[in-house]
Amino acid sequence: MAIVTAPTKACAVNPLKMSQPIGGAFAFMGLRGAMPLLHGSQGCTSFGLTLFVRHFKEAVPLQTTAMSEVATVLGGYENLEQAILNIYNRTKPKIIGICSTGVTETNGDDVDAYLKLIRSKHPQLAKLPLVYVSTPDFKGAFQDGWGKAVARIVEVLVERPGANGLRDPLKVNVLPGCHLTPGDIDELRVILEDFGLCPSFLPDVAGSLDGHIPDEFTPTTIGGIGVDEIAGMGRAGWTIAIGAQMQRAAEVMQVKTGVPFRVFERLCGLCPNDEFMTFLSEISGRPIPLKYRRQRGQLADAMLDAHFHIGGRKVAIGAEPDLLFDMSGMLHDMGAQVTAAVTTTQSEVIERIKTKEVLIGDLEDLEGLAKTHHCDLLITHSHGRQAAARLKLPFYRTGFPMFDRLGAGHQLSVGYRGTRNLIFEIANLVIAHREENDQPTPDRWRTAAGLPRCSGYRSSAGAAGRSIA
Amino acid sequence: MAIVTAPTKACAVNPLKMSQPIGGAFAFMGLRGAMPLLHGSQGCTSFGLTLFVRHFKEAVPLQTTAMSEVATVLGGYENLEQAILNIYNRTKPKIIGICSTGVTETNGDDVDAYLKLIRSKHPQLAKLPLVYVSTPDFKGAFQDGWGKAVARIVEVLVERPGANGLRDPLKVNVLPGCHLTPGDIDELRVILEDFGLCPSFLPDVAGSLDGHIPDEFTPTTIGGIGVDEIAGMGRAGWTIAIGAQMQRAAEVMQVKTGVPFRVFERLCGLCPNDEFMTFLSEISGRPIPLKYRRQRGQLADAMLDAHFHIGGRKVAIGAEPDLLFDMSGMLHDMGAQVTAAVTTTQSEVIERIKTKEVLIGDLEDLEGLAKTHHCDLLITHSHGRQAAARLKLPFYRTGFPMFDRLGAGHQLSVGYRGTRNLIFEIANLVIAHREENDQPTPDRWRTAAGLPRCSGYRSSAGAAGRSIA
Amino acid sequence: MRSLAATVQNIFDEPGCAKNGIKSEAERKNGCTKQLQPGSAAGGCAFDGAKVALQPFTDVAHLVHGPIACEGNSWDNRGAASSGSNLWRTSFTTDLSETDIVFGGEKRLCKAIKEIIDKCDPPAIFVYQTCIPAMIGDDINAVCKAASQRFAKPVIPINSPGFVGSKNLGNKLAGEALLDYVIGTQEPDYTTPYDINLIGEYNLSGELWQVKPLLDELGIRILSCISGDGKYREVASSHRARAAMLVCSKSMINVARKMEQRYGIPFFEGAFYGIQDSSESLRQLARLLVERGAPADLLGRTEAVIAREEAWARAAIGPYRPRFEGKKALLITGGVKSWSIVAALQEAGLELVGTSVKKSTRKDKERIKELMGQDAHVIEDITPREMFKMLKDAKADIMLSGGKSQFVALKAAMPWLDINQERCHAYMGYVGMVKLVEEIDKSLSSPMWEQLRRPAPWQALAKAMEQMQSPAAAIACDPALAETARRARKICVCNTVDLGTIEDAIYAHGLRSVAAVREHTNAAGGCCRRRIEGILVSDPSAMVQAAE
Amino acid sequence: MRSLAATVQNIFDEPGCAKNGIKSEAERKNGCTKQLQPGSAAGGCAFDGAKVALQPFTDVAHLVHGPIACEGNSWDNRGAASSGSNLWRTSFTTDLSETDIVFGGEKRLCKAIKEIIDKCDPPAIFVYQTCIPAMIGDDINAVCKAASQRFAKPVIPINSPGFVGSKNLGNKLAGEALLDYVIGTQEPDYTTPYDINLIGEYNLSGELWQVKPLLDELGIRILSCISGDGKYREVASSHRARAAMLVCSKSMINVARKMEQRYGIPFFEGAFYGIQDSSESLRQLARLLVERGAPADLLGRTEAVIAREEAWARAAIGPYRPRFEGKKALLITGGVKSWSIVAALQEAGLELVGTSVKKSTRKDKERIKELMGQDAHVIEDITPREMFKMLKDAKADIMLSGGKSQFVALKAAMPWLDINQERCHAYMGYVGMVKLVEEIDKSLSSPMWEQLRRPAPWQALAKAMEQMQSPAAAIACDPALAETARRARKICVCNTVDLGTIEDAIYAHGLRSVAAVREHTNAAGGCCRRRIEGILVSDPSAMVQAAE
Repeated sequence: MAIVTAPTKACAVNPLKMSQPIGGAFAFMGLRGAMPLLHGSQGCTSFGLTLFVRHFKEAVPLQTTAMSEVATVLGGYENLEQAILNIYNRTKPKIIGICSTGVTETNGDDVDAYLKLIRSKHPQLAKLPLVYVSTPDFKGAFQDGWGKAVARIVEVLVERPGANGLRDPLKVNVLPGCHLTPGDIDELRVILEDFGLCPSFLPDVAGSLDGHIPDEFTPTTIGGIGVDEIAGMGRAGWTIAIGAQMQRAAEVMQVKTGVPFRVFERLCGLCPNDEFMTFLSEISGRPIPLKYRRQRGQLADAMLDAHFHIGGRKVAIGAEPDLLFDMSGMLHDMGAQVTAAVTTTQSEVIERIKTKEVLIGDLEDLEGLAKTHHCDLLITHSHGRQAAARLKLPFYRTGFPMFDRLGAGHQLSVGYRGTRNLIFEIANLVIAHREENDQPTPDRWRTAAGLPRCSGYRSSAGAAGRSIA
Repeated sequence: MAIVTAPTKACAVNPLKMSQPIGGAFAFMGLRGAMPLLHGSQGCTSFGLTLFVRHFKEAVPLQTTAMSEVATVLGGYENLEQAILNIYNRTKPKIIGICSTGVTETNGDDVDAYLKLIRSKHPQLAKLPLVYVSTPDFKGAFQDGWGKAVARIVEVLVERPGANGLRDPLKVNVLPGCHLTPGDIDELRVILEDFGLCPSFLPDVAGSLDGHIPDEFTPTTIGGIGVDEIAGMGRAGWTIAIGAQMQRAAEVMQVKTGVPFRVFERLCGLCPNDEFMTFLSEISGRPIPLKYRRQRGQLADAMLDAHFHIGGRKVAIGAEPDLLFDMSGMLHDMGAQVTAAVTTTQSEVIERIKTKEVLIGDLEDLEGLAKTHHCDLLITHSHGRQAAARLKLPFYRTGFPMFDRLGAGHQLSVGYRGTRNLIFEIANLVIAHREENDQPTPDRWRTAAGLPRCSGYRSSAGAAGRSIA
Repeated sequence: MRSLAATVQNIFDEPGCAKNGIKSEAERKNGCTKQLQPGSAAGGCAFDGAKVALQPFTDVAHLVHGPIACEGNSWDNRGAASSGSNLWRTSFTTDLSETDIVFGGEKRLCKAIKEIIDKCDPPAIFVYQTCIPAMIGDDINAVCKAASQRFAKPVIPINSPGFVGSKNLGNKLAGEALLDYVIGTQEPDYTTPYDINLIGEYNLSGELWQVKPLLDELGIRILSCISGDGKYREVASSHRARAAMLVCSKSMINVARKMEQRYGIPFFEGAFYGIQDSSESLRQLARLLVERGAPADLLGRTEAVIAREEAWARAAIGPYRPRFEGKKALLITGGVKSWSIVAALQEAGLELVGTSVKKSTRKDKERIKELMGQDAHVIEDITPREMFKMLKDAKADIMLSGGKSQFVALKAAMPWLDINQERCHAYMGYVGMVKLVEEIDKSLSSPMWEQLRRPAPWQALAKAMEQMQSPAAAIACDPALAETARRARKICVCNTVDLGTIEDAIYAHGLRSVAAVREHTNAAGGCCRRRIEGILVSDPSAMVQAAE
Repeated sequence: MRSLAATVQNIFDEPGCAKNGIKSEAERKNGCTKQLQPGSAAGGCAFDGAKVALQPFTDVAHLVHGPIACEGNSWDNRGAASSGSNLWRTSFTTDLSETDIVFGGEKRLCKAIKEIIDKCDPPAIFVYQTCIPAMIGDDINAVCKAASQRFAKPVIPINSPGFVGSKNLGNKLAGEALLDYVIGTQEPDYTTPYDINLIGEYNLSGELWQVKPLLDELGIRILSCISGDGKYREVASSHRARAAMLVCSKSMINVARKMEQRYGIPFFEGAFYGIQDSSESLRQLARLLVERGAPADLLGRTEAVIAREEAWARAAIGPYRPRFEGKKALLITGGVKSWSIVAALQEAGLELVGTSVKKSTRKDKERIKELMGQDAHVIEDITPREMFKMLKDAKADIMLSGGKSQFVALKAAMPWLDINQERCHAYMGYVGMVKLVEEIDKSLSSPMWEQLRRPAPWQALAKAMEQMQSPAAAIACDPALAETARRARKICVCNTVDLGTIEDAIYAHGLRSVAAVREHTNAAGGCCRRRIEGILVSDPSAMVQAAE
């Protein structure tokens, strides 16, 4: 069981964390015809927007109530009203998702009350869903914002089934955590469909942010799950939540509609996918398709090929709790040691991470730990590139943001196939790094085996092992 | 139109080419319960075996007639007979595929006659298919051996349909070139099935060499296309040949069974896949599934994102003709210039490669051309690693063998999705290389812009461009 | 020390600003920042602007006092280059928590400053104020003052919380902080008659280094670049320069003007984009320096360098002229670039179908008219939707703009080049302009565009095909049902003839051609022509005959 | 010059070979290579053996005279390491074409040699003969002789075409070529009383460098290593060594024995695998050198180094003993390793459940019995199938072998370590043995194995599930058919009750438990228990009640 350590520094250096409001806004990006709106100063939106654009390499819809200093003093009602009307008139959205920020939370804006007032003043908005979620910057992190937003969407948009509203056992709700990429969601969609199930993904960023070429210019999201489909989610046979962050949304769904749920905390690795397949087979009443039987064999084979390279590695990982839990679990399963683990926010999965200590911290902490513990593989988002360069470690990018490589949206980690590819990628990274940096030379051995003069060269088996490795 | 240049050197340095017999043997590895047998000295088999094992990281069945010096003088009949009986008794194969080698070809062994004699002497072999293909080492290359073997398999094993033997328009034969990986074949299988078609892959190395964990130890191939399925290929509605190397096998199929065929010379890139999808839609009578419409958009988007990095690159590629044609075509389509192209053997596609000159040569030639033409990306099989290191170029591995990285069998290049991933991979390789080697510094600019002393620094726009790039 | 409001007002009053010059006093008081429109605003905040302007100082620790959003969502996103320290790339933030909001964040800020000094000991720390601490009343001026004294190290407050205004205002507030706390606080080791300042140049992608060799060659020393590849000591002693060039007039005009006022450093507005532009800037620099006492031969030497560089650049661009013939470019940028790049593109033979003037001064606009003629297509403002349509309709062959409109152009399958901050190529000076032309050529000549513009296969396929229905795949692969399903397949959709019917006709009548099949069945032989051909050649006896 | 046949015969007669010692003269004449079995043979040919033995000479150009198969299919596949030249990694082959076969390949060979000299000018070229040129009568001895003279450079024929025999024979033929053409042809710059040769050591993964520091410390100089990290000049002057160690007795015993005969260099067979082994080899080297005149203090110094190294290694291995308790290892290798590694593994606390003796001498086998007891599980030969079964049945916890059996072990989901040529870790000397133990521990303790051995989910799922039939996915997703299909779904397969029936029962009777549903319908509630639960909780009113 891992010990969870909180930060003691006053100054975060090279943050790992991203803010809650943009996590919330991200969730709305998985809805069709949506316009996410940050209630705050325009910088809050501008930074978030740039981050999403650099990650997905897509135009991303995100608006702001553009709170000025004066507006902040007076309260944000007018700005919110104006923003909603403006968006309604200009972009004809199917839904507006509103996230608060530090500014408006500090100010104490009562957005729920504002919305009531706005609706009463503007009857033309009667049919426009307005979903508000409270996401102050000074609390939680990206995945918290996402989780909260999805729970709110369920609360507001899913319809309570009628008195004897029957459910369709083949219809399945999937609530993916924000650590799943569009590629992951597409992979899951195919898997569920191969079991004859009809999945509804909430949110469905695969539909909106998978990279595609629209015929027309549209200022809102294109693709994603529609408001109607969300409304009907109460008729599903099951809800599958992926990542502990989605547990609450799944519970809200169950309380509201009675749809039972199951949380899959991991979908990367052999056993997690065995459980997933078993579950799908049970709820669909179908045998596991041949395709996945072959993929399972391929994954097992990949693990065997890769364990020579990944096994025994000392890994440093920095990621949000659910991603950290999943990645570190998979690497542990492969025989690697997760020696440095840093995350962004509290979560009940953290203490179950297979490592000694998990720090809620920043990339400076990760870099320091990786150095102290002689890690030989670094895994985090793109901001880790500076640390990787300084430490001269092979660097695997995962999580959000990934702005310095292409294809972030298509990176796969779920399913047998996704795990297989991930394992190959990490192993090949390690192999390439070894080739470039660890070729045996007469001198390396000399240092390793040590000449008598060089005292302390063999203080422990571990140390000798390291220098030879 | 590319000029094709033949080698003038007496000494091949760092060969690109692999031999014909193992290309032939490889084809047999895509048949279920097969034992490929090289008729030659045991070294011929041992080298080939090691090559396959290192590439696929799998146990690979491959046997030898173990011709000794004495046997060579006497003729190979006895060794062949003994080998077949031995294999028959020990491994119970469903088929033995025999490829000649330089030794037995130089010797003039009449294997067809030998096989008749062996069959007549050993009635127990009556039902065991024995397919022989002539593949001397001193002619052609790997892909020639594969192509010939598949043509022979069709000739020998496919049954001529009965007088009014009707065909099933949904049944489609696919004859993949040896440049397709098991991953490619699985991808094609899913695509065809999504059109409601029932594909038979000959050979099907995806079934045998995709990496899987058998429950029992089996000395022959496990998986692959069965002899029965091959026999029934004459009932298909269409034959799809992939790569010009498969044209002959497709023709043999048509002459023997009347199944019409279409050759797809490329399956990597946007337009080649548009054509492929159109064809599948036409022969299946089904619209193109939504999945592929989304994948096409994703590919187009990937091309847009990646063209900043791949466009304008001067690329050096060494590969067998069909792979070279496909890869260079895709890169040309992305705006790259294929500035150095080396291949292994003659093929009618070579002169249609979008480059000035194609050399039938070796990796020394490729290295030299890459240097002279200031190429900034090197693409060839794993043996190119030394050249890449010397030239300090980003190096993309493709083709056979790929022994220094994992997952060779799962590398994808076909289909919209395969092309998309390939493009991301190459672009990311280029980006990573630039980050590590081409960061701007005050001195780099100084050299580029040049001080008056440094004469000739701007001999041409091209040269100035290069040093800045 | 002035209040933030006073500073902002002061900036709005900027007499050096060309736009301001033509306003009434009342208008000036109103400020020049466009009122933000909730729900349709874009662009960064004042904090963003301040950070952008100062972060290129490479050896300074930049500490953001605020919740995680301000720094966590935005760090490491700019491509300025450094020839020395990389400290500027390290991100520092107080990451305020709810407790800090309740009890005030000054203590945490104090501690953060100490931590940074203990770890990095930088020559200075810039502390950026953000909205929330400003709202709760954290006095960063006081904290910085106390810290400066306690640690005997410059700790500079950058008082530019996001909600006070736009990015542009933030640039200027950053300049005010430099003027108030930094410039003139140190002395250079030595001075020369050739010392200059560059103001508002950020060395993005290291582009400054495309020009610096020419200055080096002329003996002109950059005493301080504010702020690209800048060092704290350099800016602190920048008041000893003999002349200055204001590279980006929008961002730091207040710095240039006030340095002229306070220290008598003459400046001019210039740019190094384009050939003429670069030459003009070199010329002006030389002139100003000579006026301030530098030996007069500098003028002649400068002209010689200009002549050489222009000749080289024109020769390098020459070969592209025929390649660019008839090609139309759309330029969406602003300020100086709106005309300086126009000139360069025209020199290379491109036709300009439009240029935006959203951020341009009146003088800029005049230059444009001079270059493009009176009926120049001058774009005041353009929505993404209009831009998309313009490109889709192929009104232009290539668009040059900033990253913000990147995906609008790309999604229209149109060549596009980044000419703003985020680009990875450097386009400054003569070398840079040649590079720009090369990049345009590379993009225009890519065979990719034509492919991307082709219709998707489903658009190309006959409509009939689209509407066809097919039996479930599962049935098709089930051998038990296969034969029935096989014969039941509709071969010709238009007239719904099934395979069985056609096969029967072929065998009954010994048909050999599509036309014959058409006669004997109900098949139209249009969309299904290929499939009927397939059935015909699939008759093995016929095939064998044909082969003989 | 002897004929190839004579050379082969001569090798079969090798008196230094332990196996040969116990054979009758007739048996010896027959040769010691096992007759190859067509259709069940494995392993390389004589050419392969010759190349393996000589290629680690790093500064030599290795030219293969033959068709593409011999070199094209095999180059760059060995991990020998070089401290200097990388020429050995460059592949040269005449790539014979059909024309060459018809007209003879000697001319091409000649030209190839010239090309290599022009390009690389190596200190020597080794020319390898292969089957086809041997068949068509290319006389490489003559070509090499002529080339040597013409280019004044050693061009050495390695006459070992594949079909003359096994890889092992090829090793020895390579040795003969060294003896005939290389050794003794040059003189060293200087000699010392501490000069030794290592024969049959290939420096795979650079493992020699795990031992060399100890020799350096003792002042022992490797005059020539044949052939790991070797240089042509070193082997050419290796006849001046004072003593030699034959590292791999199987491959080059002829070289050691003939060098003793011709130049009086005493040798011993030894190995650096395992602690005892390494110590014994160091001791022997010292002893031989002192016998040949080196100062006697070498013996004492050697013992001191041995004592220090052994103590360190034992201490390093110690912590693994408890971790290895009860763990069983299966060792499939041969020769010296079959017992030297046994000793090391036992030292680390592993139980040996078997070791192969396929390539071991009688002496080797005796050592094994000494170590493992009289009833040691000694494996003469083992088929892959048996090996797989042995591992599947968990008779061993880990297998150590060469790469050839890698996939047999891995596919049985059993830990496996490569201890032959292809491995990427170096296991020589004391340091190497500790590394080996570490690697074994890493492999044994990996949580991966347990996961891989778990049954696949479909094996775990009830059989009933497997046999269920389900409607086509297409129908399931079609809204028009959905409700019918939905209600028609079989919820309980065993008794074929559909969803509609169950739902009706629930609503009609207000059922709340699986048991109740079982009573009112035909559902068994076994395999379908979870699904019935799903239907029950899906009643929203019930759920809301429960939540209140």
